[in-house]
Amino acid sequence: MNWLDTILQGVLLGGLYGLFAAGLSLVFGIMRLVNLAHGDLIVLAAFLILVLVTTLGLDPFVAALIAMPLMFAIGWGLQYFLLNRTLGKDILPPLLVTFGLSIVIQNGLLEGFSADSRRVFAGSLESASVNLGPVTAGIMPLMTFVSAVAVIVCLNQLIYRTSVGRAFRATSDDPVTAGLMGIRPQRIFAMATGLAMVVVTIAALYLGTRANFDPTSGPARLIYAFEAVIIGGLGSLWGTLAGGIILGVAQTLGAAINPEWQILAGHLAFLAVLLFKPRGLFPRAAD
Amino acid sequence: MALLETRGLTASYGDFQALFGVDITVGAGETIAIIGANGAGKTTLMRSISGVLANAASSILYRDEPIGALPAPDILARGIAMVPEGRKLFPSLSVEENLLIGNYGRKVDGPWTLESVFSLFPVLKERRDNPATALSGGQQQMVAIGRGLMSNPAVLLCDEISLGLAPVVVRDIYAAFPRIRETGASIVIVEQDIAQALKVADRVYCMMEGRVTLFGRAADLSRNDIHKAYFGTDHHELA
Amino acid sequence: MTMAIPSFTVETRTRASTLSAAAIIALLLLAFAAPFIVSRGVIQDLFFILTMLVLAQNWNLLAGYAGLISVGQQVFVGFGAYTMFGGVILFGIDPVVAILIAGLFSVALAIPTAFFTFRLYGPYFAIGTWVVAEVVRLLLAQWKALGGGTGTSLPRDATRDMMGVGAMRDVFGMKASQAGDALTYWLALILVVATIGFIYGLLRSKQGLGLAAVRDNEQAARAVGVDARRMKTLVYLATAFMTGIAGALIYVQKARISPDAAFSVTDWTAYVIFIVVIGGIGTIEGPILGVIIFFLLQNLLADYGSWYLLMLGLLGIAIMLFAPRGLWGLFSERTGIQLFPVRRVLKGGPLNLTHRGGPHG
Amino acid sequence: MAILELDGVSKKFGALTVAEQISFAVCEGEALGIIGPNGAGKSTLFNLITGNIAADSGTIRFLGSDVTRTPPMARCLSGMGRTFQIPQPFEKLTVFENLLVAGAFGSRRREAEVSDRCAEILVDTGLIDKANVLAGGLSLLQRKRLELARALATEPKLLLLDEIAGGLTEGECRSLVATIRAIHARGVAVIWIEHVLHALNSVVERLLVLHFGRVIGIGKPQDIMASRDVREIYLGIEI
Amino acid sequence: APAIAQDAAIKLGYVSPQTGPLAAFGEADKFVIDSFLTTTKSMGLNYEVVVKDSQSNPNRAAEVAKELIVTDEVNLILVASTPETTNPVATTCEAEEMPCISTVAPWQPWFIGQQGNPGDPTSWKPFNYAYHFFWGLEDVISVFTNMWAQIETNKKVGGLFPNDGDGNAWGDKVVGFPPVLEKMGYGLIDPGRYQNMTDDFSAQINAFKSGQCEIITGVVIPPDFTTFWNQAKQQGFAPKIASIGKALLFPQTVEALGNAGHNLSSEVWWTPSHPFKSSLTGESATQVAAAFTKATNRPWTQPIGFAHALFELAVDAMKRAGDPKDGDAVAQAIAATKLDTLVGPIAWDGKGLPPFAAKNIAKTPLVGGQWRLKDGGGYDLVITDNKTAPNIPVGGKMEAIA
Ligand SMILES: Nc1ncnc2c1ncn2[C@@H]1O[C@H](COP(=O)(O)OP(=O)(O)OP(=O)(O)O)[C@@H](O)[C@H]1O
Ligand SMILES: Nc1ncnc2c1ncn2[C@@H]1O[C@H](COP(=O)(O)OP(=O)(O)OP(=O)(O)O)[C@@H](O)[C@H]1O
Ligand SMILES: [Mg+2]
Ligand SMILES: [Mg+2]
Repeated sequence: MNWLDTILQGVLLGGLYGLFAAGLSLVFGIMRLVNLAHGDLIVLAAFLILVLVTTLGLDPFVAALIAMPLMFAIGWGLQYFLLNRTLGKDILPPLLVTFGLSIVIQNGLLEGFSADSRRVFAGSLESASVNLGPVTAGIMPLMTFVSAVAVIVCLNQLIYRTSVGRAFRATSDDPVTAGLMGIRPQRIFAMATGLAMVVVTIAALYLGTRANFDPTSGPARLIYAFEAVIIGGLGSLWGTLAGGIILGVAQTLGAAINPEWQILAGHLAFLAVLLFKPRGLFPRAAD
Repeated sequence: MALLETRGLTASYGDFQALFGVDITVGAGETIAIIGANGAGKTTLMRSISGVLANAASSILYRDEPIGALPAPDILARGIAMVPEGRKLFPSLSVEENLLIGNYGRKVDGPWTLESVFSLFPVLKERRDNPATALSGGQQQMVAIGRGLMSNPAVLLCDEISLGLAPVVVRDIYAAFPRIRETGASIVIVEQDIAQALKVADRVYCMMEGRVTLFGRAADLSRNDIHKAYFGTDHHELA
Repeated sequence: MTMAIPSFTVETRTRASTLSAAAIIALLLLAFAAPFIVSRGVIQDLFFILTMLVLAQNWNLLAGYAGLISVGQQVFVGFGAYTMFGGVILFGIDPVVAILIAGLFSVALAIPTAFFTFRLYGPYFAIGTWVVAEVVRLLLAQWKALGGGTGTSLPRDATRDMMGVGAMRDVFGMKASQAGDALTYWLALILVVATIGFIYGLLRSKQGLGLAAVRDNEQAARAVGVDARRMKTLVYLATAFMTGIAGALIYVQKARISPDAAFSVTDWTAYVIFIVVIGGIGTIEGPILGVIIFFLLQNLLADYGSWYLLMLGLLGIAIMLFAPRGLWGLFSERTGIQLFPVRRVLKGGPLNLTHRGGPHG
Repeated sequence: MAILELDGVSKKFGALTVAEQISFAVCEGEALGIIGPNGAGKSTLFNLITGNIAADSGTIRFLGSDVTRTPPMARCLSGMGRTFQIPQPFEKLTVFENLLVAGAFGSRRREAEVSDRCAEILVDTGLIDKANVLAGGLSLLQRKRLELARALATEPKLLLLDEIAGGLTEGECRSLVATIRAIHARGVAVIWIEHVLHALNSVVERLLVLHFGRVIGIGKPQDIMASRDVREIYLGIEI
Repeated sequence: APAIAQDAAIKLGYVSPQTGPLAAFGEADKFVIDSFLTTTKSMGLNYEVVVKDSQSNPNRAAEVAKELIVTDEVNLILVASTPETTNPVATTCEAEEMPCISTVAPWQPWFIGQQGNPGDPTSWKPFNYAYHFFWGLEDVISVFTNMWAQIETNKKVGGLFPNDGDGNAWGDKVVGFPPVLEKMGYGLIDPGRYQNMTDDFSAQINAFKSGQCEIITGVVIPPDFTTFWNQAKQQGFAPKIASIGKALLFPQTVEALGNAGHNLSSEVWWTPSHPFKSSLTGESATQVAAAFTKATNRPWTQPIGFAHALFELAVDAMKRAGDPKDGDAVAQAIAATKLDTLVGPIAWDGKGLPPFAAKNIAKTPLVGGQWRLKDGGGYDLVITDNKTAPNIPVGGKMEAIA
């Protein structure tokens, strides 16, 4: 058994989970919104990319670039007109509304696209790999990982270095007082969800080129995304990536022992982290 | 001429009516104190003016424009800033960031910049990178005032800035007010400490149970008048 | 301090509740006689309604009264069902007995689960319970004797020779499958009555008051002497017991199990949450109304495939946005009618105390 | 005999020391006042006594037994009743039910046995006409009264009051003082944190002054008020 | 002569996954049922079909089966496609004494999967009302090994078996691939059961690489196969042969692999070139497939033939049963079936089956095929081995994956 390879593959898988989770983490961190439709939104974005690729004959990466503003708009509208009404102390309304949304998206896509498995083709990139001494890594998984890191660097720059980022954090602390500073919380939240949807589009690009997807393949990975967010701690994006990597490595290590343990090992790693750090690895000081 | 004016302002929380027809006026460059016991409706008045609570459009006029129905960010954009009761600093932001966010919705040139706020409250400069919640209560209040000033408002509303602060700290904070006045801004101070209020204010409004029960120039009001308006009893009844 | 105070009285009953008590008893008698009156199809529909109602009441107790929003209640449905299958297939226990054992095993599972999940709050608790359910599902999927991931079926003879079926065949002259249906239906009915009785009794007791206090403000509750942790644990274990029993009962009737089906988060938790929210969270009446609406919707729209689910999703969203207290909440607010009042109203004394608090929760 | 003894109790929040080597004792039936500037650690001291916050070091004895590590619930059951500075009502229960919870659990009795007493407390604290109103609908003032009423319902031997007189009208303040005196007269020990000194001084037998988490004075109110330290730190040097 | 009363319609219940992840299996249902109803009408037969969707959900499948029996009071239930749908329905029918014909699931997961304790053969019992026709693992094993024999390899095989109904049966140490492969001299590397919807197959790939496998086999759901196949290429694992069940049944899923689908091989249960005719309409396989493509504008799929055959069997059994309302008579009629259908001759005579399954299973022929890229894009399924059913013509020889 090649331990080095197992761990490398686990880390790369963690990049994928981190990417799935980054948007969720952003939304969860700023609005305490548990978005059960996150997985379905990734699938929605994947279909959007697919449509752009097949109708306009675009390269998937170009298609994703075009899909980003569209998804931003969808996210913005969703938050502004729907999800903002559910925010509050109670976690049930967002839970229920996003679950409803998840069902609506899934079945809407089913009506529109049928249950067929789809794929976005990335050409020869798909099977390309680089040799890193004792191990080989696929180019696509590497790109996924690098994209996850890049996304998190960018989001962190935005949140901690810009005035919009300050507004995000302030609104997250106290929307009413943020209003007194001239911040429109409804729009800040909408913008945050819009941004999350841009990240979702990137995640969708890698989901769609990596494996088949169909309208119902969203929820399967939702739980990993949540686990990554929670392991990392509320509001910490690097923590989310770390959470993804912990899950990924736990899964590949578990699978190396016996594939029966693959997914179980990821969940057990999650439970173990929470047992010792109930607020995740890098919790925010306040709240 | 009145810069800011409320006309028959009413406000309710659900079924509970907190204000019953409040009229106040604030002139340019004037400092107004609003006093009254707990629950008199002072905070409600501030929240109505600053747009946190929605009201009838015409019940609040600013430069003759009806602004009663506008949301908070629009009010700030017009130049009315608020220092809320209980300070309400943002715990995720550092001291400096708390100040910087004060002009998020209104970036106009004026006397107040990060530097001039730091010169008003020098202790904040030393702690600029600390999380705002790591400061003492008095220092937090300074951040809250500084944050209100950052948008260079024409009217600054201050709700209970001495609440729960030790008298020494209160004195330090009030020491800053003359310099704020010098810049020409109007100030509305909500205060329970009557003596303090009378010291800084040009005019005083006294509120009880959602109504203005007394108003006039600070210098003209007798302590007994105020007492009666404030507590509903004569001063001499006090032991 | 010692001035004479006109005597006070405390009341919880309302006129509607007195009337409803009578109506409920009549309804129950009718329900018990149902297998002799209506067709098997109706009995099976009623069985579905009753078992979903048990799940809904339990989730409501957990979320609406104890503030514990779990998305992992399927763990007890699945575990209860698997315990029952294990008992019947591997140990030859009678299914009816195995159902009770399933409840006990669910409680046994709930103890370590509570130890873990009670360290978490709010959304963390919700996700934590979900992950625990997944872990149990994956572990049971490795249990080859019960079919692993494939699942397994209950032997035909087991349900056919179930306790009581023989007697019912002899006494009422029913066919075996009909007798089986009637038996599971009666068990479900008893379970519903026991569940609602237990919850209502709890809410009217001192413990129920403490529970409401914990839900509203845990810190303050502790400060007035309420053992918040014990209270929540009690509720959690009780719901595990009843949910486990319901799970076992459902699968006696289904006779086929697989990990994916028995631990389905959609079937056993998401739909249950829908039922509670549509009906009205934090009331006993809400889940009852919710389950009826859910059933009707499912029957009216089930043949429209994905449109049905789409509609259900939209309905859930609409209710949450426009009637967050659910349909019963809307109704109760308008009319003031409560069938299961728990509010302690102070009457008498120096003033005429007429103001009422409305429903709990 | 001492009902409550603190010996060398310390607590830090990160770098911030909020209680440093605090030692004092309260005798059975005594009334002790605590004063100190905002942020001095008064409420934290209450939280340490009631167990809402665990002490870093030191011991707390209540009624002769060491309670340093017992949870708040157990301390309440052994006879500590408290109010919160920021009222924490059970919002979806009625005022009467708020008291019932406290009465039934705090004094370990059945609901029926305590309901009369709860009603009496409501009469005493002036909340009787709100008995069947949801506590979430109360005003701040009423919430503070509810805090007091709820604490009383637990039948405490030691009552801890945190700033319950702020902002009362003179008349209300007098009736509050009378209520507390009556409780005290029945032999209940009281510790009262208050900024309203004249109210405090008309009840307590001793005053304790807290500053930056340290006890800087404890003794008869007149002596404390006269001490130079207290005047400088708490009231400002100008006096 | 049909002794069926013209006035009372015969009610058939039909359950299949029409929505959800397995919906590809149910795609042809509407077409098949529509043409069945037109045909029977024109023949003067009075049939009614109540269609239920299992939504790919076993809970739902059991529920709708009950509904069909109890509420719709159907006379016979037909069920198709994967153990997740067939097993709950068959179990329900058996318990309710409702005759049931089931198909499109290898018979082992169907039969053994419905036994209380699948691990204990002595406890297995035959059914009285549930009947199944399809091929079994022994068929797919011989089809696969026959295909493999056409190409020079080191006989090292990597197995991908998930922890689900099919995977557990295929990978079973007694009835599945392992014992047979061992007997035939193949070395099987089976890393263990994995969960469906796995995101990473590096453990398996590492195992196959270090075991120098040149052949890959298994029964995989489509998304998982894509993940596996991509990862294998990225990690430099290139087997000569990949014969995979389930994942490669439908042209859409192969197309989803892009060019990487070329020369992947799979079991083939039905194609338009199968030399069989419908006992109902007399149409050949080619004609039925063409009619489907014409009606729906979609390429033909394998379940068409089997869905059609289900209805052929139903009509045949009802004809012989006398009273369609008599469940026992219908069940007996099914057991006595001898019919040449669109998927080949069917009879529950125990041919080619172990004694325990003889009563309830009828086998249909199975061959093997490879997907070949067409010049203009898209794929053709070419039959490359017919040793198991020589009457089905081959279209070419096996080719190694480039
Ligand atoms: N949970 C906590 N975590 C961190 N710091 C805390 C916490 N609770 C209180 N503090 C800090 O400890 C200090 C003492 O607070 P405390 O509430 O005890 O003061 P206080 O004397 O009651 O003041 P006030 O008169 O305003 O009520 C303050 O600086 C406060 O910010
Ligand atoms: N969010 C609210 N919901 C319901 N009632 C409220 C709310 N906020 C304030 N009130 C009530 O409105 C009335 C006026 O309150 P307000 O806060 O304006 O008084 P205030 O004069 O600022 O008092 P304080 O000195 O305590 O700050 C009070 O009776 C109060 O209880
Ligand atoms: Mg106020
Ligand atoms: Mg305090």
